[in-house]
Amino acid sequence: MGKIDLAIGIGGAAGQGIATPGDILARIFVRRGLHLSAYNAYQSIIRGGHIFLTLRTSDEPVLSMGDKLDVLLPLNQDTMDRHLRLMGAGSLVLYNSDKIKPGAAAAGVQLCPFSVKELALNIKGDLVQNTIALAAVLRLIGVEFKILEEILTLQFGRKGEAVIAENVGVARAGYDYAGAHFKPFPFSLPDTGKKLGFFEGNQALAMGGAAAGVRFYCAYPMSPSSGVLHWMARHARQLGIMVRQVEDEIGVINMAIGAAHAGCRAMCATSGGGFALMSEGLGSAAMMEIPVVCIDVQRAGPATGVPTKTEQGDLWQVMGAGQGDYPRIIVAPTTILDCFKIVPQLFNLVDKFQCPGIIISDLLLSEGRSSVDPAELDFHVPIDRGEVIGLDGDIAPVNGGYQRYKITESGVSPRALPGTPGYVHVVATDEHDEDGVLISDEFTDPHKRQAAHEKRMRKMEGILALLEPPKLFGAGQAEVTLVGWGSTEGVIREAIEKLAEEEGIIANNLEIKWLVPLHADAITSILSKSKKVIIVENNYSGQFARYLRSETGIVADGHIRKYDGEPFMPHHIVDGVKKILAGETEKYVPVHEIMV
Amino acid sequence: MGKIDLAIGIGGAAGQGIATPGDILARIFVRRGLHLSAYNAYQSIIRGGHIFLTLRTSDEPVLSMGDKLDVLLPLNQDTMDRHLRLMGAGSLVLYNSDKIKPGAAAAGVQLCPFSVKELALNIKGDLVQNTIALAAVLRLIGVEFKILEEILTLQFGRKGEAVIAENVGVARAGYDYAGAHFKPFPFSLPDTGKKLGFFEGNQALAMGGAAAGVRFYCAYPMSPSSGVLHWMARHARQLGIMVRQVEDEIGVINMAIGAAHAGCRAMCATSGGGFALMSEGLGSAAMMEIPVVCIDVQRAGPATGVPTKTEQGDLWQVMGAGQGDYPRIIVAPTTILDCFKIVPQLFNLVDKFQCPGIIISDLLLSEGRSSVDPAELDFHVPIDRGEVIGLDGDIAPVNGGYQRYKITESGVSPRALPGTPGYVHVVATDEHDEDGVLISDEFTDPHKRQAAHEKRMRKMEGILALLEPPKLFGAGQAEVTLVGWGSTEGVIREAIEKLAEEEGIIANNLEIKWLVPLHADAITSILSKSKKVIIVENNYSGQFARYLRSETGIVADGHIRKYDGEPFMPHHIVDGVKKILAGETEKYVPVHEIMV
Amino acid sequence: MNAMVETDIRVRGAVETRSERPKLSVKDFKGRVDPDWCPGCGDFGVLAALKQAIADLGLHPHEVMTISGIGCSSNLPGYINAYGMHTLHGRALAVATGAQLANHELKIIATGGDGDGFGIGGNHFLHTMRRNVDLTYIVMDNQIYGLTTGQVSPTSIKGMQTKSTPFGSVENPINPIPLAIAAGATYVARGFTGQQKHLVELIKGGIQHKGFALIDVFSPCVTYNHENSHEFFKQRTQKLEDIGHDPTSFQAAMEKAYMWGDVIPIGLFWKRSDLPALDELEPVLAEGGSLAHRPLGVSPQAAKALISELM
Amino acid sequence: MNAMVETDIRVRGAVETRSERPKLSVKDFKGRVDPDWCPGCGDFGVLAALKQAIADLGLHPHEVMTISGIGCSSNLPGYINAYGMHTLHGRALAVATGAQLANHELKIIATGGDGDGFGIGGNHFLHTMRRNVDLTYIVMDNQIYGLTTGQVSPTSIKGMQTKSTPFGSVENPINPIPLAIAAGATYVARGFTGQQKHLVELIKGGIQHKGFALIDVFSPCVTYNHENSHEFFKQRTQKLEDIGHDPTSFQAAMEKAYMWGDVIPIGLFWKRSDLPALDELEPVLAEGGSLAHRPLGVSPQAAKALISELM
Ligand SMILES: Cc1ncc(C[n+]2csc(CCOP(=O)(O)OP(=O)(O)O)c2C)c(N)n1
Ligand SMILES: Cc1ncc(C[n+]2csc(CCOP(=O)(O)OP(=O)(O)O)c2C)c(N)n1
Ligand code: SF4
Ligand code: SF4
Ligand SMILES: [Mg+2]
Ligand SMILES: [Mg+2]
Repeated sequence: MGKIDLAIGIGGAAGQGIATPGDILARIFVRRGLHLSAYNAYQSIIRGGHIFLTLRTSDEPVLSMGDKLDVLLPLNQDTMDRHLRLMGAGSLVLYNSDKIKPGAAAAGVQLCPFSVKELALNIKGDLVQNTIALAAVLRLIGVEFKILEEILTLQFGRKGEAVIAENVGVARAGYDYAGAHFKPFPFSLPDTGKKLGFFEGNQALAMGGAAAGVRFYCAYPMSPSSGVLHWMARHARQLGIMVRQVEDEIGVINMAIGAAHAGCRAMCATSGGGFALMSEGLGSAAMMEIPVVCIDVQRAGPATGVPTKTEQGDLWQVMGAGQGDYPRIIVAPTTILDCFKIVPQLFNLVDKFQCPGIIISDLLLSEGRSSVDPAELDFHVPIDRGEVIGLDGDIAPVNGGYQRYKITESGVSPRALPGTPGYVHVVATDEHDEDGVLISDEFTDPHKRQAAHEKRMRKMEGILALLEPPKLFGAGQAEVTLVGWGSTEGVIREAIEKLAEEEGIIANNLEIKWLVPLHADAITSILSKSKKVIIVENNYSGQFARYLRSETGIVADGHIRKYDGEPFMPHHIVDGVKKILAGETEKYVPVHEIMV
Repeated sequence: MGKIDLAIGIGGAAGQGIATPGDILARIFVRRGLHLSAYNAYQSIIRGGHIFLTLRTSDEPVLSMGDKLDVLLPLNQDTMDRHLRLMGAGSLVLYNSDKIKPGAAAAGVQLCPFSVKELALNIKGDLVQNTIALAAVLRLIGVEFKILEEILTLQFGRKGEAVIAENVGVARAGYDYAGAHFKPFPFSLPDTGKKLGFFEGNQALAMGGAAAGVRFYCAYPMSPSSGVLHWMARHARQLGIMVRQVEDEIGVINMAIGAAHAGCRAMCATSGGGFALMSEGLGSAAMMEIPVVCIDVQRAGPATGVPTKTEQGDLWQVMGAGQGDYPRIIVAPTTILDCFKIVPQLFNLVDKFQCPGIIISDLLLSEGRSSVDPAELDFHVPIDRGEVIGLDGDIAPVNGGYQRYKITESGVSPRALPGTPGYVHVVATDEHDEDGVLISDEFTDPHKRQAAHEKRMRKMEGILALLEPPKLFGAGQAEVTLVGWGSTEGVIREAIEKLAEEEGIIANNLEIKWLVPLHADAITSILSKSKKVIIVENNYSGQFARYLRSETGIVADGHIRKYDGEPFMPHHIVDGVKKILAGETEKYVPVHEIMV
Repeated sequence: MNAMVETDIRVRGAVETRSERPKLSVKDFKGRVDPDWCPGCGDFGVLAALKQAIADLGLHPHEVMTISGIGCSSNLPGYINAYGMHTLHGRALAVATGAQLANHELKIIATGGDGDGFGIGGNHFLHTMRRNVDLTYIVMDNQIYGLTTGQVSPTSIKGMQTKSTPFGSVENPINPIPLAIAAGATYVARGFTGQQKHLVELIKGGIQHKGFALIDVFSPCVTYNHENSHEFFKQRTQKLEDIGHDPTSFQAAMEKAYMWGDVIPIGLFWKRSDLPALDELEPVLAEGGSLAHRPLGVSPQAAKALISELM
Repeated sequence: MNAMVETDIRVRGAVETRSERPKLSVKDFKGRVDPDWCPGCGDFGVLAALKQAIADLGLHPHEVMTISGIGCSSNLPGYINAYGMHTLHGRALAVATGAQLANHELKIIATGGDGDGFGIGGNHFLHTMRRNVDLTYIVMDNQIYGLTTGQVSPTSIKGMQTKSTPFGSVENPINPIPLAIAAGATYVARGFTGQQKHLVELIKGGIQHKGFALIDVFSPCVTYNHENSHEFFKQRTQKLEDIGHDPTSFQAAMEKAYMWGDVIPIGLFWKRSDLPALDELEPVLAEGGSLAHRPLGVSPQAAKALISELM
């Protein structure tokens, strides 16, 4: 991490207004060019419970939510009780002493009580405590008051001068009180001069879809995937995207398939249970050879499970989705920025190979937030729609001779969009001949069936050839290689830094993004050179470890797994690596210390 | 095979009445105590196309449909054209020369034309050719005419004396004509004195359900699983089983879960596409800890695929069904009799461990027919409902203290049936505490979540301990071990006989029945002693081979795969083993010679 | 009225006589935890009315099972002292049908939201109604997807602005009342959480009705639906009794069902008693006693008959 | 009549004028293979009527797409020279909605069976109707599951003996006509394959109707349904025109829809033209031109705006 590494935790009940100070802080950080990672731990209720937002900022990219908090803003007693015990020396806790009492704090923790009654005597409502706390934090990290003033002015703009003045006044009181009574951090939050933005993974996926030219997006709401729907709905008109909320997920995938066949790039998103309902449809897209992209944002399962908690538990579901063998592409983005970049890449692939593509994300990635350099957000991506007849005006009609499913070496047959004169044909989920005529009816024909099945499956070779093989990150020579997939990249890489700095253990990382088809040879060749292999994943049964073994035969030396709904923190991995290298266990399951 | 090994093929168009002579022959065989295996190759239409029924009988158990036909009864020209070229020396072909012309036959094939016009001048309708052909066959395999006479008398009983006399007369004419003009087989079909029956796999599964005490059966029709529904519907009243056809497969699994929770043993069946729709429900049964049994009768996929053709292509779908990790049992019966026996065993397991159980069958097994010794059909099976409160009258009410999901070492918590006073509780698909209260709401709790998840998953160890490990079949010392799963047992074992007899190659067989949880150690210890391992399976991608590798690391030396919709014939495996042992290939995909 | 219910409820073993049964009160039906609904959520009113109805009918906790899907409203089974199943989103009616047929001696009450029941659950809704399964189905209809933080629902009015329709929905909503009548439900009512006593009576009527009873309840979501608020319905709902209505008249029922504007009728729109419930028609249940408690296995004679079919 | 359709069909690029367009005949719509239906199957009649209707309307093969699920009837797209999708069992309407919105210049005709549409497909049926998607939906209603060799269907009459109900069905059937009206369909008709000309007109009317058109067709299964045969309907069906009917009257439509006995009405039960179809309401389509043919990608200005939201 960089010179600055500041983590702020804000906790309270749902409805206490945690989002607003969180957003303001995030905005202030990225506008100074600081990097950001934010993760919100919440529950499946609208009011009450315990919400805990962690915001971490640094002058270097922030890889995870980290291991420690520098500032705790407990908005209720419950948050104080849960988190104070985890605060360490040098940290501070800001709280409304009218309502909240601290317990015993560790040595070196600065307790910073303020009284809302005193600082904002005449102001009603609970939200004022948030404004004061926010102002106080800014004071203690050396952010000038005028920045907050500007933000409040903007925020309360519509409510008139009096409200603005009142809020600015309260903020000023909090800011000054903190300056007078508490010890600030030994740094002032720098301004790099550069400006970053920030977004959550779902937003990144949706924006990636827009960049890819998605013209049809449909979904049935399901946490933690609904953010994609919400973004799409908000931008539908502006971008000319048809956005539909459908009756159920079966309708979703089939509607997307219909739109895709008609010629739109079509996308949809859901979470595990909805994905289960889509699985039949995905196979049908492969059989009809229609390109479509589906996102599964994993949450803790099985069944309804823990809807607001993260997990990487759907890998086998996604790999096994639907009956029979069929070509498909499965990709797990490894960062929030990757969520954006992967979508156009995947669309080019599914268009080229006329098969379904699945993006497997998770709550951590999809609802987590990260800073982003606007220069990285390239909307001018290459678009390759594959072999499509009917997208431009000049098509020689073939008048009946057209074979939609022509058997080719690549397995790909040029497709024609409905509406194109001269290319009339029928696509079918029944097994069919090159001309689309069913071979499941009347005279089934094992030879034709075999040829059709092989034609489709041949696509997998062509796809693999276009996928970037995974690369080893970090030291070439290391004591241990940490293997992960998807969202664990950041936390693993931070753990690697910690292992080196704190334990003197040199580790490197192989993060797998393209899951199906898998670059088995490249992985084998990399891992065969590793001294030890430890697989890190956010599920119970080691779904990736088993898959890796099935495709490569590689048996890891150790496993670090977590399935309590919360994401890994760097020290969970550090602890696991130490224990496994010391031979104490082959499987390490950390206990999440923070009760969120 | 035994001294007698006779295979008869009857082919024609749908609607030509192939079933009746097939049934009569089958009945005659098993009533003489001869064994039988029958497989019908058909299409997804009601009239027309090409149907080909193979009936094979022997004085020893019949393991597959075999490699050769001794008798061909083509009921139309198409059948003659497709199959004559495959008939070998010593075989005979019986056909109506009024309508059907033979092509070139191999040396030693006896062509036996008969003229329906001559033998049955005054009788209308096409079915008379079937009666004549049937009578002629019986004559040539040395079955006394009176047996056919009895059957026809019974069959036409309701239509009156005249019809009976007419049909018996025609049959007599065909019987005598064959005696006078054709060379009979050098044996007379023996009568062992014992009586066998015959049934198809779906019937066996249904009867197994009845034996297990299934009280609730529901389904949505889907080939090739509908036979279970039809048997259940026919016997519903007689056996006191509630049988329901539901609006869709999602309704099916959820209705079965409701019935199971209320206290019935509940079962349902479907094929791949329907199973896809059930996958979310299966996970919910595991989460609520409700025992339920679901049968997936595989057909050729993906998507609608080839609805009347066989495949083993759903293994990964079944293993990955539903989001997240959850306990489940997956079993693939290896014979039709096994279909019967497995069901009560599985019900005892799912009742004991309160989780879903999945039977993975396929069209070959489920619509194939086999002789059965009635002594094997034991309906008096042990029934173990596990720990259930509320099945008998004497329960001490606990008045609110009851914990449905009590954390135990085995992972099993005693369940109470709704209606039982004093044990009121709520089951939930959301993650929940021991008392059933949600922990996904209000205050999620990673420690409780972890404990609940581990409790459920612990069941897998208890289940494995109760499953019989797979055993090696055949020679202890062999050149090659053929590994299969489910329905391939018979054909692999017949191929082993052939390999020994014809090629002098000693092979043995490890057939896997219990798939999840898998006896990985037992399998590893067996296969580590094998000189060569070849995996035989009826799908494209080697779904089992990949699974076996994921659980044991075993990499087979060769693969024999087939995915053209038709089942393996013994010589396909023989050829594959030869080629693989000779080092010509690692993967052998036979071409199905018979165009059915 | 209670007498009727008493005889309906057969406690396994002996049928308890009325005098032996202690009559319970609403507080006996308090669940293990308090609801976590937002303060002011209409669902509190449905829960209260349901508990009241069950207590009024003299039912005991173990004789009742509530079955829900997923949604804010579907959390209800956790808040009432009765057997309960909190199943998958949209699947309550399918599960409930299985449970009802497996043990038709239980009183089964399906509960859930408009999204759960009319959105993803629409197909089960349709078919459960035509089968006339003996269930009481209470829909907490807030015309929004609450638990997923406010998206359009099949009953959201046209123009409604939600997270998934920020510029207003362009789809026509479902009207559950005529739909239920056309699909074959035999007891079709609409309640409002602002009319507690009336709602209690509708629910009691539904539980007592032998066959499928739909009670669609305006149960306002205070957090995500600001169009169709408590106030909105308070100003517009009028009882069918007051308007004047014959629930046995199809035509009258349809006419009233389409009223939506200054007057929105609540009450019992439609009831027919001439169609038997599915369990009454199912011959397997004619022998008496719930399936769930019949002994397992096949008698030796039956086994013999089954085997002889194969010979 | 044709003129109207001609203007509706925009061929991409230039709009061909009417005079340039050769008028096609039924034989131009012959598919690649002949149907494999059982001889005598009602579905032949539907196929013939559909081809006739399309030819009559002056449509060309590439301007039409038929979309079906799975079933005997759902094989139809294979037998007509037009674009076609033979999708999953029950999913035709969902796929058709996607295709229609993606390219609203196509004439999309969904076809299938009673099991496909009212059984497993029931939820899409319901919601496609309420959305008033501009589709023509022809159900070949044989009151049986044909392709799976004869099980009960949601429209099978009570008492019907099938492979899954060998002692007779105990469930009440769905009546698609009132159900469709209550669910919000804007063109609701019933045809009979024994009345070809009449059927052709109903289908033409459906195709010309802007919005969701249901045409439920008695299309007897000669193999598995011996109750509801061609003869059965021949004796009972009467045209609404002959009986006298106003399809704009809700009450009249409902009344006629429930007639079932010696007289079974066929014809147009219900039509309303005041509700716009979904594509007409969808602002994204207002710009004109089908979505499928709009250029991909985001303009630099739009990209800038999107990014600035993050800053
Ligand atoms: C298969 C599936 N899809 C989506 C969801 C997400 N989900 C949970 S509740 C809900 C809708 C809730 O709306 P409603 O049923 O009206 O209940 P309310 O919260 O308004 O009471 C949705 C879409 C889910 N749990 N499962
Ligand atoms: C998910 C799924 N379930 C079941 C089936 C099996 N299936 C195919 S067609 C059909 C029903 C056919 O009935 P209908 O739609 O009325 O068409 P018909 O054959 O009568 O024309 C069924 C159940 C399937 N293909 N997919
Ligand atoms: S979000 Fe709406 S429906 Fe859900 S609890 Fe709050 S008020 Fe009730
Ligand atoms: S089975 Fe029935 S519906 Fe199917 S083709 Fe034959 S007659 Fe037509
Ligand atoms: Mg709702
Ligand atoms: Mg049908």
